[in-house]
Amino acid sequence: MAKKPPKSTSSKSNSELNHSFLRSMLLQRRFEERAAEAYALGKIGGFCHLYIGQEAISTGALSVLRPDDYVVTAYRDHGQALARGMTPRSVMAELFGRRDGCAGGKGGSMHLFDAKLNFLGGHGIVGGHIPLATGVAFAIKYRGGDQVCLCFFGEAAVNIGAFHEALNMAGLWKVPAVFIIENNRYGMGTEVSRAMANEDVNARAATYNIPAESVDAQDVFAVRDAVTRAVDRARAEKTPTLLEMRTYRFMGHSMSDAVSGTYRTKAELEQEMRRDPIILLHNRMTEAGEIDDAAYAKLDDEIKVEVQDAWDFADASPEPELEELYKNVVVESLVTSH
Amino acid sequence: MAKKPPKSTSSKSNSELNHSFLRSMLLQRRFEERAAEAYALGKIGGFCHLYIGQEAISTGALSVLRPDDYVVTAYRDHGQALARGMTPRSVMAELFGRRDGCAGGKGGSMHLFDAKLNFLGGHGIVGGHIPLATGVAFAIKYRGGDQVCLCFFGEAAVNIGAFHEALNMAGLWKVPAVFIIENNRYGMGTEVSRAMANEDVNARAATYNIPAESVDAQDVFAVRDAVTRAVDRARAEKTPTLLEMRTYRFMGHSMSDAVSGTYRTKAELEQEMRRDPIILLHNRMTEAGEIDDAAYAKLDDEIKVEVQDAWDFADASPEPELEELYKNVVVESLVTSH
Amino acid sequence: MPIVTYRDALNQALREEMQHDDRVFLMGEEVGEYNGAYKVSRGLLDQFGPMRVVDTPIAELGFAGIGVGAAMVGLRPIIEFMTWNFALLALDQVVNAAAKMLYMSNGQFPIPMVFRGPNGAALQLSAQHSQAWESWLAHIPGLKVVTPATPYDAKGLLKSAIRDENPVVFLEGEMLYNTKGEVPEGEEILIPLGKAERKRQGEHCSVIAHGKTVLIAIQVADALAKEGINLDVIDLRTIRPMDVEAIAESVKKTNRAVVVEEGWEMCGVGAQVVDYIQRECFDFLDAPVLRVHQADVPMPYAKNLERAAKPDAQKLTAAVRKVLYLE
Amino acid sequence: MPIVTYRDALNQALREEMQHDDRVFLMGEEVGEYNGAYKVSRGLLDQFGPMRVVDTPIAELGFAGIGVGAAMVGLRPIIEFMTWNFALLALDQVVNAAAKMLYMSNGQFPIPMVFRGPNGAALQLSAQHSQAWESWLAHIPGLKVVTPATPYDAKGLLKSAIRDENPVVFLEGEMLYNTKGEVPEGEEILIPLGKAERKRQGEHCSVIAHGKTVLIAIQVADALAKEGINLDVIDLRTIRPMDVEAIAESVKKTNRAVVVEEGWEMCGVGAQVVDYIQRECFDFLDAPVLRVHQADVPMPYAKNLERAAKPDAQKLTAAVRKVLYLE
Ligand SMILES: Cc1ncc(C[n+]2csc(CCOP(=O)(O)OP(=O)(O)O)c2C)c(N)n1
Ligand SMILES: Cc1ncc(C[n+]2csc(CCOP(=O)(O)OP(=O)(O)O)c2C)c(N)n1
Ligand SMILES: [Mg+2]
Ligand SMILES: [Mg+2]
Repeated sequence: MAKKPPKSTSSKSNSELNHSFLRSMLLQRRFEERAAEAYALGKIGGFCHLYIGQEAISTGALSVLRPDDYVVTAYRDHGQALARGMTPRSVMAELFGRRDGCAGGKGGSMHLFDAKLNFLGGHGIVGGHIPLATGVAFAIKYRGGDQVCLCFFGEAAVNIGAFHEALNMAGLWKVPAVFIIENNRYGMGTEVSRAMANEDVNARAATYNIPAESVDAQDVFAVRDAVTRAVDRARAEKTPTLLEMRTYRFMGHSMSDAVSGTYRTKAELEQEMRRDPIILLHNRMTEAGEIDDAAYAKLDDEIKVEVQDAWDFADASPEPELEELYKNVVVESLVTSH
Repeated sequence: MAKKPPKSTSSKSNSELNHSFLRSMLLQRRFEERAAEAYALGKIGGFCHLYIGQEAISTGALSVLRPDDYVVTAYRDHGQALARGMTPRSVMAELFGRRDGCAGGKGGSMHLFDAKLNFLGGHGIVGGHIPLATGVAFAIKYRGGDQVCLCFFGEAAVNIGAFHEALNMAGLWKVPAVFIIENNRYGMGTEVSRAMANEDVNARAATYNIPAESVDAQDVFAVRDAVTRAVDRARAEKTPTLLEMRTYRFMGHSMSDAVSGTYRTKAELEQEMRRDPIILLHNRMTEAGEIDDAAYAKLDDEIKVEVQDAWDFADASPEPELEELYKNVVVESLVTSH
Repeated sequence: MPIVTYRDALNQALREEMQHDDRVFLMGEEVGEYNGAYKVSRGLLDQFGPMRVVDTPIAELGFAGIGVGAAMVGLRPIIEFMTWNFALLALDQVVNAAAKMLYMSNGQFPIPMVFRGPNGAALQLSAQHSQAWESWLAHIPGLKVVTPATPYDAKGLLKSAIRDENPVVFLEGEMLYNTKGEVPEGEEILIPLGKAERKRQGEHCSVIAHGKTVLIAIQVADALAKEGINLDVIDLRTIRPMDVEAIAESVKKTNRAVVVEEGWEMCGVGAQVVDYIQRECFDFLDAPVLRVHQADVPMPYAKNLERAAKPDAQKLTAAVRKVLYLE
Repeated sequence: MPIVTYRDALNQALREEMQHDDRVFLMGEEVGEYNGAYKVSRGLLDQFGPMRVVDTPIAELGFAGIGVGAAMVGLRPIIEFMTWNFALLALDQVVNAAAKMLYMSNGQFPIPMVFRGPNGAALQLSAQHSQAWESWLAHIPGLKVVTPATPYDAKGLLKSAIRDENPVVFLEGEMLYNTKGEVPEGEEILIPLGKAERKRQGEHCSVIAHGKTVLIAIQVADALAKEGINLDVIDLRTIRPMDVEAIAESVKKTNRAVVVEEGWEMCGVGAQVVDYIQRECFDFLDAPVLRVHQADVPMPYAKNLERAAKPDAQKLTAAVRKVLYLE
């Protein structure tokens, strides 16, 4: 790829923020490690796409948002859900397909929703939710609000028509959406260069008259900074932005995909795992004297307890009642006259 | 728009070529003038999109092709059909919905086909035929041939997903397709700037790693030259090209659309009509002493006779037989073993 | 009551609902400056401005999804497809986003929106521009599917569709836009979705129709009435949910039925109606239920072939005679 | 005969036909280097190289259209949809290009190609990944629609589909890929499209099934046989054209029928089968035809809800008992 991503230049990297970022990323990591275990035990079914390795994106990006902003994402959505503040309990119970899940067990891993947090899903058709984000941003502008809509998707989604149509209209109408490409270099087993005529995903931004940036997304502060710039612009000028987050997925595409060996080498994986966003932040904090081994271990233990609690909660939560099958197919309200 | 289109620099502008171009363009013009008349008389029905004003594109572009090359186009297809060598008779009979039409009356104005001339239609869904062109070019490469596939569409089609997906794959796989945007500045009643975030349609080419050019398409030689470069490249290097042909449509979008007054002014139309491609060529030939008034009048009369003949032929051609209704829904051949 | 066209009845419904609720907006190709490809939205841009009457690029998938997104956060979009032929490109958003969002989110995200535009064949528009999609759309749980036949129904059903909390597919007809009928102006008409209406009363045979074919059914009923054959014409008005009771009540009375539709035969709306009838009225039927529909071919361009392909009064009459064992 | 999986039977068909005819190529997401998302194309890239086993970007509409274009100029493409859920995005090309080209061009451009991939629900893939599209596709003239239930049929029908001169929609099942059965290797099996097959012989009730539900029907037939209830299980194999004679012959013998399918009820394949039956066998029917199908809801994720939503042996048995007036 052409340009080197810009370095993080944040002035906000104070200890407090560091700690909250570390906590957020570790929670996602531990949560998904246990989810993988639950999947192996058959407690979670269907498709389950882990976010491990990409946590700096959810954490950095969502740290910028206000509660009244909006988030919409793809099927690889556990990280964003947790980073947005959904409880490990409600997410794990959803993965378990239980009544107390954030969608009552109806959505599952790919379709996490939380209306109270303006978390608009969790969508399974590649690129299909990108127009939704333009629509949300359109609605913000329609109402004269100053919120933004953050939209996450993989780099392979930029090859599908929905991306193109949604970005053209976002650029044309100038709506406050921030489109975040999580470029983990693979769409399932297909490396970027085998799917894109021009691997510079940001080249597409010019087509839509949208400002763009490439970010070293293993650095949570680089993510935060870039998203801050984009969100500020969206609030102030109603200008959309396209951000390429350069990252890597440490696990297989989904639980049924081998971690390495088929379409990528073990060596490449190991190389990339050295840039684990959690380790990078942890190192930085250690160097700055903000955390020591004991404190890290304590944090990690706390998080593990929290995740175990989520597991127990999910496991204890009953299956949905059978009459739920026919509920919420349509809203059963009557048409009223004015 | 950013760059000025390059000037025609053809060395091939000899008198013979001039005459054949003038003939081709005049034939399209007179043909469609009569088609409009036939439409008013109810002899032609449905949608009928006239090409008047854009004839330099079909004429210049198709003059470059070999008989074994391929052409695929949109619903505004009379011009390309005639320029490719389909007879006015077979086209007019198709518009009349008659048995001797190029599609037996089944296709109509938007769906002209001629397998013998590798004329692959005539398609009605905006952008829908662009993937077909990539597919045809893929097939050429698959077979190791050196043909090319020319694909025509309007500038508004670049906003739809099919364009994007088809061009990405064309650029990715390097197939011999030449994509010709006929930028007549309006998609129905919508001016380019109201539909495209970035009006520079060629900006999109970078996204797909495809060479691009903008052409003053009222100059038939500029068209021919640009298409020659693109076709040569496609044959030699299997590289696709995107060409923006800057043109203008002198009639309404279709027969039911007013020529001016709603979305464009009469003044603009009149201004553009001064750059009528036929007049431009005629003037050039007059200046070069290649044609005088008598010769022009003679040519025009000949063409009018030819078009009248097409009309008479179409009018005399019977309606399709009723049992045609159920024919060619599927190929009724049996599966054979090897 | 004033006599207005179906087109203007729709225009009234749009205008009234946009006045009534400023969350309602209209988006689609040529809906604004051009006043609509078929002029259904005439004057709305002038009245409501470009934020509420939004011209789009040619990007059906994209702007359908934009509508869904706007609906998720509380607006009430009306997405116009220039024709439903082009909506084929947008069905992923209609089916996977609009129809399923409420269910997938367990009730958290209702999608109160309308997808509307002309459906079915007009005149000589040939294969790619002559499709009737109601059976496809009726297949999908989460959607409501509405097919008004008259100006009155067009207005009353569109107003209800706009106020409905669910994604409603609203299928108009290019050939219906110029038809005229009584439509009240001041009075509030809200026709409940899911209720059929008897358009002619008769005891000899039920004819179940919707949209454009209701006009054919009425025409045939009026003609046959002169011969003493009285048809019970049931206009479904809403295809999903379908008013099975109204169908059953009629067929239990007449003991015979013909279903007529614009779409193709296989897995068409008529097949579903037949299924309901044979289940609900098995012991009442004196003859197999017959169907009238488009010939099982892509729509041809030529005038005579197109005529032969479409359902019409002659074909419906023949089917009625057949179920009455009159030939 | 060797026992092979449905997956490998498909693989054999692809391999043999690619060997047989070098105009045949396979294109789709992950078909090459990854050997197929469901490994149906395992080994084909190695054997035939990247020009004939083509990995695509995620662009269903685009590569479906590329297939149609290649077919127009004489190649015989096989387009794999990773699943038919994603094919929703490509239906414009399937319907408006592939299905109509022959007709619009008056026979000048046949489209000999296959669109294939898994269709219908697997396990807990929830609403957007669990759809059965056969009724939609069967609606469209110009297409053939094939739904093999067994490894033998999978091989024989896919080979015929690849050799057919028309666009064939070939619907597999993720839940079927691992099922096993006898499949001849050297021998040429070409099962004609459009012919149903009786999978169990019985005189008490016809069960009309296709694809995955054939296995349910066989299971129920074998269980009920022990009670002395003998089902005539008709596997449609091809949905379009549908073998109406085979259905009618069976129902005229048994006088009762149940139709079972994976898809939703409204305008489903079952509705069409019912329509045919009541027209062809009106005087033979001793009970209304019943249907078993997916619950009329988007597919839920939770295991118990999903189970409740799907057609299964219990539901089919109940329907059979009901048409036999056994409860
Ligand atoms: C339209 C569509 N086609 C195919 C798929 C199957 N699929 C699911 S994820 C995926 C890869 C997407 O890769 P990318 O966008 O890079 O996101 P990542 O999985 O790397 O996060 C594919 C092909 C799908 N869900 N939707
Ligand atoms: C997918 C789709 N949407 C809408 C239409 C209706 N329509 C036909 S032509 C047209 C305008 C196309 O403009 P452009 O691509 O610039 O071509 P031009 O007509 O100017 O030659 C529209 C909106 C269509 N045929 N297909
Ligand atoms: Mg990726
Ligand atoms: Mg144009």
